[in-house]
Amino acid sequence: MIKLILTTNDVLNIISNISEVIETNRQYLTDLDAAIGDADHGINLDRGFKAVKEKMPQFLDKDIGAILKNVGMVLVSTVGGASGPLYGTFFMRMGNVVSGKNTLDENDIVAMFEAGLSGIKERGKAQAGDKTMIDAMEPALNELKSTLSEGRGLKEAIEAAANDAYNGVLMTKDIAAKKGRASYLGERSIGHQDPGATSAYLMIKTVADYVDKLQQ
Amino acid sequence: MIKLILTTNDVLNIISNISEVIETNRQYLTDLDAAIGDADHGINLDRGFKAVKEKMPQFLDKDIGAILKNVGMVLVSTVGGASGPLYGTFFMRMGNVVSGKNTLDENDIVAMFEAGLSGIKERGKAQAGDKTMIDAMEPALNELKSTLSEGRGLKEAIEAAANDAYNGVLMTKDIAAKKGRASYLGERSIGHQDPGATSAYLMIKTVADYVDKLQQ
Amino acid sequence: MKKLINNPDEVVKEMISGFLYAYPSYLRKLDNVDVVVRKTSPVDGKVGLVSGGGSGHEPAHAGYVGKGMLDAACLGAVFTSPTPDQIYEAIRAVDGGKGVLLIIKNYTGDVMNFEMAKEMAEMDGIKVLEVIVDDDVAVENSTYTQGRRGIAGTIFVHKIAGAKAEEGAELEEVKEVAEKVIKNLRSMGMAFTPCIVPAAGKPSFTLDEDEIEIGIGIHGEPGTHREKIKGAKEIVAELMDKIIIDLPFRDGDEVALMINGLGSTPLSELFIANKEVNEYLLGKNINVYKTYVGEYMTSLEMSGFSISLLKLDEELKSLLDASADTPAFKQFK
Amino acid sequence: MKKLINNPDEVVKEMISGFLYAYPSYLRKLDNVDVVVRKTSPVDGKVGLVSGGGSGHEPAHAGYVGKGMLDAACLGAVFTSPTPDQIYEAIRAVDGGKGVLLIIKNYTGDVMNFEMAKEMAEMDGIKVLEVIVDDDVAVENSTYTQGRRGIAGTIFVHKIAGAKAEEGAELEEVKEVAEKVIKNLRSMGMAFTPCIVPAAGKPSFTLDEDEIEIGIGIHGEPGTHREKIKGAKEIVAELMDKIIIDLPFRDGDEVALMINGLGSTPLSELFIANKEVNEYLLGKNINVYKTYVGEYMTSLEMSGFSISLLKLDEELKSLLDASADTPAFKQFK
Ligand SMILES: Nc1ncnc2c1ncn2[C@@H]1O[C@H](COP(=O)(O)OP(=O)(O)O)[C@@H](O)[C@H]1O
Ligand SMILES: Nc1ncnc2c1ncn2[C@@H]1O[C@H](COP(=O)(O)OP(=O)(O)O)[C@@H](O)[C@H]1O
Ligand SMILES: [Mg+2]
Ligand SMILES: [Mg+2]
Ligand SMILES: [Mg+2]
Ligand SMILES: [Mg+2]
Repeated sequence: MIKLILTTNDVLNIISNISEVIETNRQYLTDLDAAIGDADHGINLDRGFKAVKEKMPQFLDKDIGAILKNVGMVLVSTVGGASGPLYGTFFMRMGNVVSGKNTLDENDIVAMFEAGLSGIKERGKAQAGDKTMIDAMEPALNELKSTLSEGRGLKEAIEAAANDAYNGVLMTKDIAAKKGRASYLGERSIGHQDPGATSAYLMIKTVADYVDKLQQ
Repeated sequence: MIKLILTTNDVLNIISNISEVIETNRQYLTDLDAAIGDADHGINLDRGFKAVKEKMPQFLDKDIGAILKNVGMVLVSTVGGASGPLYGTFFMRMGNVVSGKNTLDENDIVAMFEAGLSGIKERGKAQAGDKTMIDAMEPALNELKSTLSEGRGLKEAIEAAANDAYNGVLMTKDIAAKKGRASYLGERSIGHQDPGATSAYLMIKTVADYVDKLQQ
Repeated sequence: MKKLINNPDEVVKEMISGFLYAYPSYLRKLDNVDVVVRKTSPVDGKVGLVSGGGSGHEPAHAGYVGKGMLDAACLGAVFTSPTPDQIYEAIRAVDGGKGVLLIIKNYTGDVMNFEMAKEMAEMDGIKVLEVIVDDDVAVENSTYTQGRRGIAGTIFVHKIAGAKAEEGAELEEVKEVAEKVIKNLRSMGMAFTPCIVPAAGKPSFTLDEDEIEIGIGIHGEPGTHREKIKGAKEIVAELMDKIIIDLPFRDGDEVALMINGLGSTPLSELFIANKEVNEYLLGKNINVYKTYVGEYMTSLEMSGFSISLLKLDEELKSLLDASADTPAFKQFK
Repeated sequence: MKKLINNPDEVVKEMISGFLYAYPSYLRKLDNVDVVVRKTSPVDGKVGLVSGGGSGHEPAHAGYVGKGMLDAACLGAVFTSPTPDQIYEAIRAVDGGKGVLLIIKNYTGDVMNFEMAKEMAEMDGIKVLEVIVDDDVAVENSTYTQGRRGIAGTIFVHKIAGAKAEEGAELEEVKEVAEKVIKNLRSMGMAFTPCIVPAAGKPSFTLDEDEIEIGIGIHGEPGTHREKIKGAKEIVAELMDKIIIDLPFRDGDEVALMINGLGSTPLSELFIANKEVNEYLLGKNINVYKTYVGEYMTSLEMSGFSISLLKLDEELKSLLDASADTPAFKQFK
């Protein structure tokens, strides 16, 4: 099995795909936020990724680290709310880890994801089980690592990660929020799916779908 | 045919009956006002006649002139809006004409009605055809006078007056308002019945019903 | 009907009570009548200013009683003119020896009730003059009708006549400047949704989800016509076209501008309207000297707004700039 | 959705434009970011006060930029915290050499965005401190959650910290008095109807014709529970019971009171609520020193209100009494 490698071009494509997925799910994410938050999560992310898309031409000649850092900065300065600094930090931290690189291998991807997630945890002081985006990301990261360590390759690993992210999303329905706006609802937040976990899953799934279509 | 005469007691009964009729028609008059005014005519009059009823015990030992003046003053100080000063003036002027009397004959009644109506016209500067309470009152007064002049007695005369008041009310549907709040609507007021004409008719009809039941 | 009330019939009484609790240093209520006057009334050697109208237009008019504006406000039932006895007591309470000016909005009921009170006060030897505000251009003026309505522009009359009276002017002078304001004042409004008079318990009219009412009055009276909903720019242009042409306001004029919310329209939307009005006026080279955006004369929870434009000269500018300190209108010089 | 707007996506931009047209003598906007600052910023030798939050709460916070209150307000998208770059520019624009205090409402997003900006400004060598307002007693405080929300009581922080800064106090002193306010401040709200975020185009929740939401936030976030509609007296008692017991406010305390309308609730109804609050407090022998009734921190066109109570001491009283002159908060000393 040939090891899969992501190029700068792949990264740009994935970001562009994520923009589209967010646009498509703008209303869905907003509706989820209406139930337990303030009805803006889809609107916020869509505003951010639209700005990212607009700035994309300026990133074309940059390395992957710089691209991701720029994406993070655009998100930070356009999304606002809770998800802005969180996703912004996520992308900036990922960029930091792969600074100067023009290709990403398995190890890079794990390291990036790990750094991004710690960034989110530091910034938001939340942990798994608080009914946040972390509930999609942490199981995904764990699954990514264990699948890769079994030598099953990036394609399968990211697909497995996306599956576990999805399970994490479903799990957020069963728990009460401890962080973010939904926490004000206390027990009343139970039964509702977390919008941030959902958007995190959608992004991971977008990566999986892209990788799945790559020639090996 | 014995000439019918109204006593102080009759006047008190009639006022009390009017209070009841207004209460019963509070919503109806308000709904009429909603269409071309500000949805308060029934509420206004009901507030006023409730106050009259409350003050009634203080009028019991007074003459008819004083009773009617007092009713007018209570209406002026409780109804507000356009109809307050108008109906208030109407009752006060009627009271003036029969000052000191304890019975009313045909001539008194015509004179009272005439004085009351001129009071309304002076105060409101409106005339027949402007789509106001005058459109019920003026035909009623004319009919009262002509029926009496034919010697057909008070009972029949007041009944005929009430009929003509009713026709006047129906006629208000066909014309545009030139006075009062409905005049802001211009042509759009056509098709709607004037609330003030309606309440004027209801009062005249109440007098007719009362007189009709009197022993002759 | 979802309202923050106890009893529809007690709304005015309880509102006044809450109003007095809020502003004890500004106001007091007269005994037995729904009239609020300045704490220090009558003010010696100052012309007294009395206004009022139906309730449901808060903060008008009680919110404008205080230094630099009114001396008394008479509160009628919701959307119903106050009664002559109330107004008469108000006149007596604020006459500081220089006479009293009544500021009346042009509604049949208001005019009749104020004029009856005026006659009563004159019998007591009090000098009383009146001005009648009729700023609403929605309604065609005609000698055959009641004439135009008085709406939110009335606040400019309170402000400017109030400043003049505060300077110690004579009754005739105060009346004169009030009339100058009225002559140079034009307004027009529109609504997205109706309001509910508490005692009625239901809306006085209905509008479809995509309908708006142009030329609405401040009592839920229907306006001049209905149309399909459109953008803020188009709505503003429709109102402004009628306002501008009426005076007319001309190239080079200086104006005071009021964007008045009728109740439910968020302040953010009033600011959007203000942007559109300013751009419209820029296009006509009419210069906005001072702007007021907010809820100055409401219609309970009606959604909608009105625009008022007052053409200024040097006298009106300096009186408009004078300081004022009332519960609902505060301005530093 | 019936709104006085042109385009749901341009609401904030156009609102700011209309806001600037209205108050050119008070404010200016920073280039490229949605931040308004005092016309004269930075004020030399004065601690700079920066606040902000999502839009849709007008007049908060831009309406409070001016003498005696804020130096800058950062405007986020509707109901969405402003971003770090905005806040960073605000800090830079108002630092008059004595440092800057950030007044943040306790929402995850606001706290994170403001703190990122603080870190950026500190790298420039600007002294920045922050206070976090969490006056809403509806939400149980717990170390496991985000903690309480910041709602309308925040205006008291602006007012009192603003007065302290205006006196020339040092950054630490301004922060200290702001924290004293926060420690003595409690609020709670309720809603009759939801609001509609323009970009969403539909209400964020629904309530039946006879249902109310108790403990609502200012972003359409659901509250603590729903119940059948009841009278003003009962609603006030429910909110006050939670507010009073929390600090607790006691027999003999002096308080400042704010009755804040969330958008559609008429001023007349807010005064009825004020009557009920005053009678409630009289019963507990708690003395109202100063009252504010109006729309201070709204939720677009939501119908409902909140009550805020601030326990006062001599220092807070004198700072609360200080004069202030901003577009939305004017007070003579
Ligand atoms: N402290 C936190 N840590 C991680 N994620 C968080 C935190 N707070 C909120 N979130 C995530 O952010 C999402 C809400 O984002 P968004 O609606 O854009 O912001 P806001 O709540 O400010 O309106 C939540 O669904 C949750 O997943
Ligand atoms: N100038 C007038 N002369 C005679 N009647 C009038 C005049 N103006 C109004 N009215 C009558 O008053 C009625 C409205 O009364 P009401 O609703 O109580 O007062 P308002 O119009 O002040 O709300 C109208 O239907 C009309 O019949
Ligand atoms: Mg949200
Ligand atoms: Mg009426
Ligand atoms: Mg009326
Ligand atoms: Mg938000």
